[in-house]
Amino acid sequence: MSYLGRRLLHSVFILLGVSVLSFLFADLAPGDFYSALRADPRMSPQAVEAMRQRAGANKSFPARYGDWAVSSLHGDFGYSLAFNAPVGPLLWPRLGATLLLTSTATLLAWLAAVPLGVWQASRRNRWSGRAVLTFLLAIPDLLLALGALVLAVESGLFPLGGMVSRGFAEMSSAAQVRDVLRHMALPVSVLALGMLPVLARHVRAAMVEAMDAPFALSARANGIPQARLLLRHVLPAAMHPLIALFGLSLGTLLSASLLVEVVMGWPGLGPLFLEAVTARDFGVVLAVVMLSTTLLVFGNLVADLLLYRADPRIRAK
Amino acid sequence: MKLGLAFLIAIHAAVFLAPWLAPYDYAEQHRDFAFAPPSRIHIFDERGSVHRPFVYGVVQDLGSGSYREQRGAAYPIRIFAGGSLVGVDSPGALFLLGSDGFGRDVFSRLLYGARISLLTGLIAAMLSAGIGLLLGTLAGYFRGWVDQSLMRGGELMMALPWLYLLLAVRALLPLHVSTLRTFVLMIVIIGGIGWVRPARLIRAVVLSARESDFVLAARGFGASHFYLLRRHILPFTTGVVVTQATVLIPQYILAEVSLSFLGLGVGEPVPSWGNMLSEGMQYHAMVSHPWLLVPGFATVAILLAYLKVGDALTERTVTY
Amino acid sequence: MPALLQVRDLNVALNNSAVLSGVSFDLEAGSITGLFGESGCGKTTLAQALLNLLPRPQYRVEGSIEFDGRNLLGLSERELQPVRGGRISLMFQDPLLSLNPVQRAYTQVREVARAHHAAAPQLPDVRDAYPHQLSGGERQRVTLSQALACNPALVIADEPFTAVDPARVDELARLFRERQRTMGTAFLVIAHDPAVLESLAGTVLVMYAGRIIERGDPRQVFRDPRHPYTRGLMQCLQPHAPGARLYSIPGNPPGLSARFPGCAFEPRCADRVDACAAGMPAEFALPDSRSVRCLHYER
Amino acid sequence: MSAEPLLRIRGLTKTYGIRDVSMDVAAGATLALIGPSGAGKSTLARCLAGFERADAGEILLDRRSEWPRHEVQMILQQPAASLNPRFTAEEIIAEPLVIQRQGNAASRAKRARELMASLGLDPKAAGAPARAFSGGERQRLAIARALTLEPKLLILDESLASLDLSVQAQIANLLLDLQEQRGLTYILISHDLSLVGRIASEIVVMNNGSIVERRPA
Repeated sequence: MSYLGRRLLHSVFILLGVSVLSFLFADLAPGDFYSALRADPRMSPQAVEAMRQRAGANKSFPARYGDWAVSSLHGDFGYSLAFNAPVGPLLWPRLGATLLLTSTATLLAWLAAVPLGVWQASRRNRWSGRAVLTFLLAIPDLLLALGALVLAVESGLFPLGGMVSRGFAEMSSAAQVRDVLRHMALPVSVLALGMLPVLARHVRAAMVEAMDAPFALSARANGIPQARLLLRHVLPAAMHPLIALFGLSLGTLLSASLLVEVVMGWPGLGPLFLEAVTARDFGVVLAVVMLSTTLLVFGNLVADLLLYRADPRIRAK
Repeated sequence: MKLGLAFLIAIHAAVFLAPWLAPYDYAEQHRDFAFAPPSRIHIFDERGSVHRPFVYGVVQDLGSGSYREQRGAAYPIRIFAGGSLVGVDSPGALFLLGSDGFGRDVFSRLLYGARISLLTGLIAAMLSAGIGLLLGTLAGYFRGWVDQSLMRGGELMMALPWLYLLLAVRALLPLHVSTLRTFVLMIVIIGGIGWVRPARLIRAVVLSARESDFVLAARGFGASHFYLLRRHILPFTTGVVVTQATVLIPQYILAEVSLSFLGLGVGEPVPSWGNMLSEGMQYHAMVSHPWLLVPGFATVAILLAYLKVGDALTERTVTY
Repeated sequence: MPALLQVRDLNVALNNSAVLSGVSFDLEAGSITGLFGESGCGKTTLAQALLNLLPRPQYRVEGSIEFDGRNLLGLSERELQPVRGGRISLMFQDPLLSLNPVQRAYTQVREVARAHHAAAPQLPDVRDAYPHQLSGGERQRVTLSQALACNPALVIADEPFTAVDPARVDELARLFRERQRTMGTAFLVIAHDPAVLESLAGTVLVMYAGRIIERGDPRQVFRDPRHPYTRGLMQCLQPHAPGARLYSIPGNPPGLSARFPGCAFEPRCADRVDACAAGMPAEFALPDSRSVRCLHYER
Repeated sequence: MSAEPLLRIRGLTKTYGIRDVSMDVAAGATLALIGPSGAGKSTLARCLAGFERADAGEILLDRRSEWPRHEVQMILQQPAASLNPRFTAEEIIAEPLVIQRQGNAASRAKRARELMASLGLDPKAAGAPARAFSGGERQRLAIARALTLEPKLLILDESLASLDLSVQAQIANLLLDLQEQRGLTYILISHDLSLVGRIASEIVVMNNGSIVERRPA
């Protein structure tokens, strides 16, 4: 139990560290949201200064960090200057949209990658489509997304951008589900295709390493049939790196889709973040960074938990 | 491996020679030739007789926006005309890979853009590997609190969502600065984020070399830290450093392309493969002007070559 | 009646360098045979080659291994599966490495029995333990019961006596003999210590540089060795007065890449003649069904 | 024993290693240290070779409590691991001279070749990398390297255990020869009693960090 307790404490420290660090960086950066306002001839310097006062920009660093931390714990994550609203409520619907996209894609990618990787490992030196996977690995998400857009335009089968069609509110719930699925099809495929080669390569590498271990040779010498050898003996022993990778997969659920969302017009965190970056709206930037860090830390924690379950040698320590 | 390496060397040489290879300057606009398709190179004229390679002049059909060749005006392709390897005389235009919305030559921009995209990857990867080498060696050799603090710091870095971070750090810095400063800034940001993995691997190598019997034996003869590092420990890290750099370069090229694609890299008119691609998206132009996607395919080819070389190196390092 | 296992002219090469050359021997049902040699002589490769376990294409394997009327080298993985662990089992040298670290030890015994539709033997003292939780002796008990689970006709044991304490050596040897007596199981035991083979085995094969250079009853082979190599080795083990120089064989055992058209021991041999380097000597039969691969015994 | 011993150990103690160890070793002796693993043999050896510092007690070499480090040398168990695989034979043997800044490149090379020849290695192989040598040859290289700085005491920590039987005897003979020629003193750690019986002049048995018995071989 102390192992898990330690990992949990460790995670909290990481989150604290990242939040202080990001806050500090934001603070040290030259210029802010107001620099653009000051340059605006329609705003008087006094008005800008008053806005700064109201937003608490003149308080000391610890005080501002404290305010922000308290607000974050309430779920508000501070105040967005560009959108003139608390950050939290701005984030939640977009968070849902991103998670819907990425969790579907991640699930599909894993479901395909594990059998594919195992199959490739079992083929070893014979042809197993490795070249195809390497090629797929070299195609960036960005290009896949652009390609998918071309496909959508040319075929007319898929809607271009967005998550729902107009008149969504009036549809029946079955039609609503169908509509969202139709909008999801392309971005999900692009994301899943982007993840698949990375995952499959890792599965294959982990399997090959476990297959080369002496115990695998010994199991073969004991006449364990090939399929059972792969799935019941080698795969569990290859779990260690795969679980860590799964943790990373969970952790990147918020950040993996940024480019795809921007290119394909998915109303997730990505476009919001980009908008905030260009507007220098640090409230939103900070909140998104913190959210995805939290998820990464959470993913690591889940991986630690799973490893603890899967590997008796860690339990023994 | 050899093929990939040869390809990479050829590309980098071509990029280095961009000013001489590119028919036009990256910023040179041909207002009459917006979105012109790749020029068709002919060796037969209408009457079927053979000439040295030439192109016809093109005119845009104002209704449909499409271009057609004017059979009357032929412009032979000149070698080493006007300071570049190939070109045609004005008012003819040679767009090997078509032109963009400002009538700029995509082929020339591709070559110049590669300078930004490829060099960012190369230099940033060297930066990461260098930081990794320094910190990994310190951590692995001196152990104790140095090791503890460096590895904890590394964990913190690993816990960051790197693309968001990249954008966030970029956002904190002024948006409109000179090309050179943006370039340096991108290298520092991209390279400064990715040192953790090389540092960890190098630390492991240093650690195992440090614990080896031959280091123990050298200590028995009174060897200094400097001697041990120089003769017995650092030589073992070269494999990991080179391999890691090779693995990082394509990731960093992609990072630069993504950053510029999102408008946070070098600004117009300086090309990078990323901002060239974003143009393709802006106008939903890919369907009618597919040549705007060329930087994307160039990225794929470069990444593929680096992946092949990286894979071969990784396998070699493991078997050693 | 033909022997249980007949190995004929087995040649194994790893990346084009010969690891085993011209290995031929018979194993009779219910016999205990010792395989004796120094490190790098090819003992472990031979053990794995017998079950057709060597990975291709790194290894090239030629010759024949007849078992149950079939050539094991000609069978597919699917056809080999019932033989491995069912009719012939192999105990690897290091029990910790040969057990799956993330599977309970007893599960791994049950897996072997299951693969061959046999009943799993009881192992009450290791029931829920994982391999790393067991002592070295317990781990070897696990791999031994894997090897015996399906009552095979032949057990190949690779260095079972290395890295176990002396009390366990006797216990293990007793166990082998008892199994041989009650179930008629044949054993091929690989070892580099002559003492244990002398008491255990009915026949011993002495290997040097991938070749069998001498064979016969271990009591005779070890007490009255005929091949110059075996003789030298036995002399190294003779008791000596303190401070006196020890007997030693000059030179070093050859590495994998060395090639010998003639006798592999010729470069180190004190009794060599010119003919030794010319061609690999044949095996010459001696009385008491002994044989030796050395030109000096040609008649 | 009337003559002053080469090595005098008094009350040497190290936590989790050895407890109150005292013994003398005469010059030119071969002392075997035997005992079960964890008995403290290796800890004692590492304290003598200067790789570890004892918590209490004193060690005197030639009546000095401080001595140049190279006067005590240790030969480790795995000859392959104790040689840097990227070094050539000559670099390996000359390394102590490089570290101690003795001589120039030519004189070091000459010394390395001389040592190779006197240890039964072909000086023509001086440019070959360590991995090109067999196990026995590597152990000769390791011994040659230890002899470069003319040590007084050589500690052999299971140095023969990993060698083949036929090669073990060669190295044992070589050690005996060197002892005669150079008056070396050996401390031999081994679990192979038949080997100990053949080359040691005295046997010290350790258990649980203490000396439990000392007898002539």
